[in-house]
Amino acid sequence: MTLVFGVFLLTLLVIVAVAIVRSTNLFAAVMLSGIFSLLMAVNFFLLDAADVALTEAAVGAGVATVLFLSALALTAEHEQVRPGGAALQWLPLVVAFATGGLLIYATFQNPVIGDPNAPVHQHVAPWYLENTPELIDIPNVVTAVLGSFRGFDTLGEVFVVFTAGIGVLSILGLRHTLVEMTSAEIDARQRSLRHHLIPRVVGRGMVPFILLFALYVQFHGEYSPGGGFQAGAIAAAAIILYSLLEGDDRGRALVPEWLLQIMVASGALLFGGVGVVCMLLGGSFLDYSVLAEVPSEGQHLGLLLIELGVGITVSGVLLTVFHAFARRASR
Amino acid sequence: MNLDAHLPILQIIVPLMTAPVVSLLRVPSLPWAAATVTSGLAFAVAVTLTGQVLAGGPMSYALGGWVPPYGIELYVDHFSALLLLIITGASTVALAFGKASLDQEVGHERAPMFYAAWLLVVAGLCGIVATGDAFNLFVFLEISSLATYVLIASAPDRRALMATFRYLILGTVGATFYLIGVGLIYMMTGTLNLADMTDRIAEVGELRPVLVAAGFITVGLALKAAMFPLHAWMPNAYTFAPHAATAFLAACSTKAAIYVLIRFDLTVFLPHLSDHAEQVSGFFIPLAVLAFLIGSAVAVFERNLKRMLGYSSVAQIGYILLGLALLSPLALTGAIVHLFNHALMKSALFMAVACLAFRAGSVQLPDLAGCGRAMPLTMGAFVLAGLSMIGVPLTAGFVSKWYLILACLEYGPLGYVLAGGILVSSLLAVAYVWKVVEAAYFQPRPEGARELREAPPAMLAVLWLVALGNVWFGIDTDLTLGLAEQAAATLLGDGS
Amino acid sequence: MEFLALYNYWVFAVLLLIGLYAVVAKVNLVKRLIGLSIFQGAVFLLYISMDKVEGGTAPIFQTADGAGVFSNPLPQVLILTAIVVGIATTALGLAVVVRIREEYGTVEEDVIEDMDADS
Amino acid sequence: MSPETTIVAALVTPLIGAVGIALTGRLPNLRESVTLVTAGVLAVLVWSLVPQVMAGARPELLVTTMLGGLSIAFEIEPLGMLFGALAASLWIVNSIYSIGYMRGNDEKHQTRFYVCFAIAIFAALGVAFAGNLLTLFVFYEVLTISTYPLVSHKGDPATVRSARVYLGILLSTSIGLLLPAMIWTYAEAGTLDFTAGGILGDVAGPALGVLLGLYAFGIGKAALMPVHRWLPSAMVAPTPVSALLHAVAVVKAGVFTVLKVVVYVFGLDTLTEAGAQQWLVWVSGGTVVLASLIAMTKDNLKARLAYSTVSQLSYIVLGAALATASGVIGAAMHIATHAAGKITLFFCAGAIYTALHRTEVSELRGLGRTMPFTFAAFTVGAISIIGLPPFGGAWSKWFLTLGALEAGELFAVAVLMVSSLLNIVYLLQIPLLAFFRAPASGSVPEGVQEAPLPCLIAIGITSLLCVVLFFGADPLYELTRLLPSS
Repeated sequence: MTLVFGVFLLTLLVIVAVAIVRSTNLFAAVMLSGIFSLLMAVNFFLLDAADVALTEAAVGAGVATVLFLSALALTAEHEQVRPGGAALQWLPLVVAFATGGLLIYATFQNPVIGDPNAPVHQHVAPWYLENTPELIDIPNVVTAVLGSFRGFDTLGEVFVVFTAGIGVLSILGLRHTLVEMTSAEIDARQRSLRHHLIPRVVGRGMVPFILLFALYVQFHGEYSPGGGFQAGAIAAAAIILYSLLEGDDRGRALVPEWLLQIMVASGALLFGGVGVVCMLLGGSFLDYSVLAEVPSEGQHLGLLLIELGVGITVSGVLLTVFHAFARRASR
Repeated sequence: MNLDAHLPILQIIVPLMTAPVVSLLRVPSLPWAAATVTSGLAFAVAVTLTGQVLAGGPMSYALGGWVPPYGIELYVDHFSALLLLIITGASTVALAFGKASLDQEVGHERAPMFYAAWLLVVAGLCGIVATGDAFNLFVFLEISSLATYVLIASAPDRRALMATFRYLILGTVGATFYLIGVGLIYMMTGTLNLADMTDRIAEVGELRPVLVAAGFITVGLALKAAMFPLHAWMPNAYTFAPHAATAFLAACSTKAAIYVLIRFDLTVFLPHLSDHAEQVSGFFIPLAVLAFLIGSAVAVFERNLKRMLGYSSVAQIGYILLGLALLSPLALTGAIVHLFNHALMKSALFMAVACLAFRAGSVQLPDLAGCGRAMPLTMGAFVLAGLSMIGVPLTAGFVSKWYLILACLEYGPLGYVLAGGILVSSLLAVAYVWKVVEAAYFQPRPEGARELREAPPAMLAVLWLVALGNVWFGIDTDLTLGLAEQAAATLLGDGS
Repeated sequence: MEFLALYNYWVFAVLLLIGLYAVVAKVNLVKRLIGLSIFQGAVFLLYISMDKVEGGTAPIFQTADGAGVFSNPLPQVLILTAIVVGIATTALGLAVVVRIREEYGTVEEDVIEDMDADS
Repeated sequence: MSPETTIVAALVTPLIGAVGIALTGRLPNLRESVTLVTAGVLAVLVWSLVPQVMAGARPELLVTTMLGGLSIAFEIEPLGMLFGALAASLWIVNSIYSIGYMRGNDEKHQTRFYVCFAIAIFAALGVAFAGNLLTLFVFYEVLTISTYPLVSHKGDPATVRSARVYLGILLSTSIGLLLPAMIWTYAEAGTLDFTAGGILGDVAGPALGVLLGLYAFGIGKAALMPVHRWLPSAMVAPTPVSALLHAVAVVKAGVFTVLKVVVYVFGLDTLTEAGAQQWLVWVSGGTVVLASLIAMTKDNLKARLAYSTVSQLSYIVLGAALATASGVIGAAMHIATHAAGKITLFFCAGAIYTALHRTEVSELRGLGRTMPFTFAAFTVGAISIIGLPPFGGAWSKWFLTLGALEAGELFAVAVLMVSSLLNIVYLLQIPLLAFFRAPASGSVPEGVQEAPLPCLIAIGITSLLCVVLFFGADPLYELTRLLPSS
């Protein structure tokens, strides 16, 4: 039954992807790609990857859609249609088919999906499953691998996010608007939602709960799907919602920009700092075991701190990026 | 805490963790100063690390205290040490050189972000080179790429934006191809550690996915390395980036990708895939030859100085790939030493161009006519580095070409043709360097052109340091050749 | 059933193909970025398809001793990172596109090329 | 001073001179003094080495060792001593002449001219003293590049075009042929040091022939046909530069390198045993005759002299290709004797241009009375080049012919004879026209009108040299005699 459902979902994915490429309405394409991400997330869930499913839903369907929509508001909602422009282009098609064909050629010797004897299930991964209870002592093996066994990857990931944050700030942060708008106009534009009573009341009521949920995801990542990244995204979503309802200026008043910039930097520094402290205490970089008397407690402490660092940087960057887009007036 | 044992990780985290701090500095010039000092510190780490590797052999570092392949491993041997020297060295000189030029182009408001991104590029490239884990490599590849996009987009010219976008698209496609390749190998071996991968590929029965993985990794990295014919993003990216950033990026950003390419092909695939040697040679030799012939030929007709040097880089990458493709110790030594020497000559050339642009406000050759008289020191350094690029004896460029040509002659009848190709390409290099020399020295300043004077002393000092480095490493080859020979021997150790 | 056991990988290849086509062939810069995210999404599918073990569950222990059959946690960790990298790239790309639109007044690549050729 | 110090001093002197000239550019008199003083010091330094070398010493200087046993090193052997002494001495004469010529013609960029000239002399000395092929190659290229500004001195488009031909041919032959030849040599022999008896003993005959070809055509400065095109192109240069190119440094560096390679890289015995040099005898012989024939058709005086040089250079290559003792001696002597003769001829051509602004042979009719001294000197130079006593050229032709007979190359003997006859026709024709033909009506100025004094002094010295080289040829012979036996 799951198999049939999986096949159905996957087929749907392909159909949606084709629709995205064919659509000339960019607004529709962005919406479809949100659906694409949601379908993808369901697929991941079926494949027993709960953490990934949660992240894909939050990032692909949530953050990415918001970003694309903000960008569309500043650019154009339609692809320019050229005479005969709908025709397929042959060279890219050949390249794409060659690539896809090569991969399909390879698949015939791939291990069958779900086969417990596949090499990936024989080497390295079983070690994680066997040793996590003893070495890290938390139920969520994904978090254990993410935070500790491959903590360095996650440090890198945080810095990727950090780079994107300062990058967007550097690219968009400088000249605020090309078209001068009066403060009244800006005010009007930004407070458009403020006069719609129902969304406002409902939305305002939701913001604290979303933040609470973010905290739960943040600190419960060791036991269930979730962690710093997802929590950061959710917390940012709460503030973004608040900004949309109350106006960007009030959003910025709630979390001022200087604070955002410090958050962006300090989260990454916190993560790295934990690693350096481990070094100072005589371990390797990111060897949390030395942080406490009992190694596994050290691991707990380390994971807690680095997840916090991830959460701070991620929410900081997402808000920075959102503000950077929102501040620019469309022409 | 025994600092020596931690050197591999310090190499990465020194620039990496300074970046957030730099992004918060709001005092003018302070971000620059902090970045320069940090970069210098990273260079010092690289030098110490190289000393240790030379004395005690390769170093391994288990992150988090988890033994590989379960944890991520850093692995620094002679080859990576050489690359670390290139990356941190190029960054340090470009920063020390570029203060005035970058102030002019990037401005103070953007400076904290810009210099933070610069340090992230350094950290990312160092990470790529130092890590022993295939996926960790991807993460650092992305850090360095994203930060590079920020550097390029900081230039004032609007065409920089389009160049950034193209680079971003192609760079991401390249990195994703790499990721697909790594995924396929992981599927067949269950490991991500490069050394472990080498061992376990030997036991894999079904080779198709591994073969396809080799293809994807090669193409993906070739994109990142701007290998002909996948170089489309590179000349414009170099042309429109801030001048001092070009001097840094041209020296080392493609080098890291080539490093990974060599490492993967020679240590992971070559020992266990039958016919892989023939495939590598058959695939790379024609592309390498086309690269240096076409790259040099296009450079001859290019009037934008920076784009001309960009196409010359396409050609130089061709030489390096040829050294890889011949698969002999001599050729590989030539290729690896050329990684270093090319960094030397290109950073000197781009710095000289930055000086010219700083005063003349243009990098178009007609606008620079007659600049030799007003800026003799700048042009002198340009000529010196140009000679190195041509491969004149006593310069660094000669050393690598010498090795490559000897390797070609050793290769047999086809090798003679290849050697001929290298010489033709060198002649073309003479032509395009000469074009600049003639415009600078033997043509009058155009009517109404901007009055020129010599670049600021701080810029000239660093420029000449690197230009003279071209001579130094053309004569004293102990360090570069020593590392390269050792690296080549290790890479081919159980290969051929 | 043997036939469907590789279905995920085929969908991965087809999605990759579609994404790559959009990235290479489209001239609208926003559309190319959307294509890029499909392209990257396909790779996520490749990795996550490997992690499945027949009869297993997500790798979160329900009992203290950690008994049970679990899917492979490693590809999941890798893809968590890859998703983040993907969104970071998209954000940066969109920022560049917004600036391009401000400078050139369009986000169609061929129009921009014409404008650059003139200048 | 120890020999090492002398070598260093000799190499550094022209460079210091160049800097001095650049610094004193604003004060022409001081600048010219610097040139002359530097040239004088240099000549003293170089000549001080001659007795030691003739006594059998081989002063050496290792500057630095690079990869794989390659090094930058100097070693002075008889041939290099000869070329070095020649270049250093003629620089003085040429400088004196330049002062008259450049001022007489109000040339621009005079400082650049003298600076580049000094650098060219530095490069020529480097070539002369080089202890291995790599060192020689480096200085060979420096010579090429430092003479480019001299050739393109005038700076108008036509001149720049010709100068590009000059540069293009010299650089492309050296990088495209000479460099691969070097690398091949290194791959075979494992060294590039000049060694008595050669270093290529183990190479098979046909390969040796091909390698010799790479060298012979790769050394473009030797102007072997068909890579001689640069030499006529370079005629756009001011006359002192032509003198530099044809007599002092450039072409001499070329034939010097050919000789050096034949003697110290291939080894005479290796070559003759393999018979690999046979084809070179034919090519160089052909060049001798062909270039002479072309020279006859040229009306432009400098072009005629240029083709004469192409022809004379191939004498030297021919001597090397004979690979016999007398052949090599003759070739080495011809470097000196041809230099003396040809520099005289060019000085005369320049003097005629400076005084009367005439460039074509046909315009010289009846000018013997206007410029008697100049045309007398021209006769001396011409006869020396033809190879008749009592001038130096006689000796070198004598030994070349002897060498051809030793080798049993009747073709070579014939070439030498025919070429001498052709020389008479196209060189002696000029003074004959000047002295014995009636001038075209109204075209000759009244009275004597010679070039400026410095020019005349220089011409006098070089004509005298032609005579000295005949009567005092003994040291020259003693020096060159050391070559084949070494």
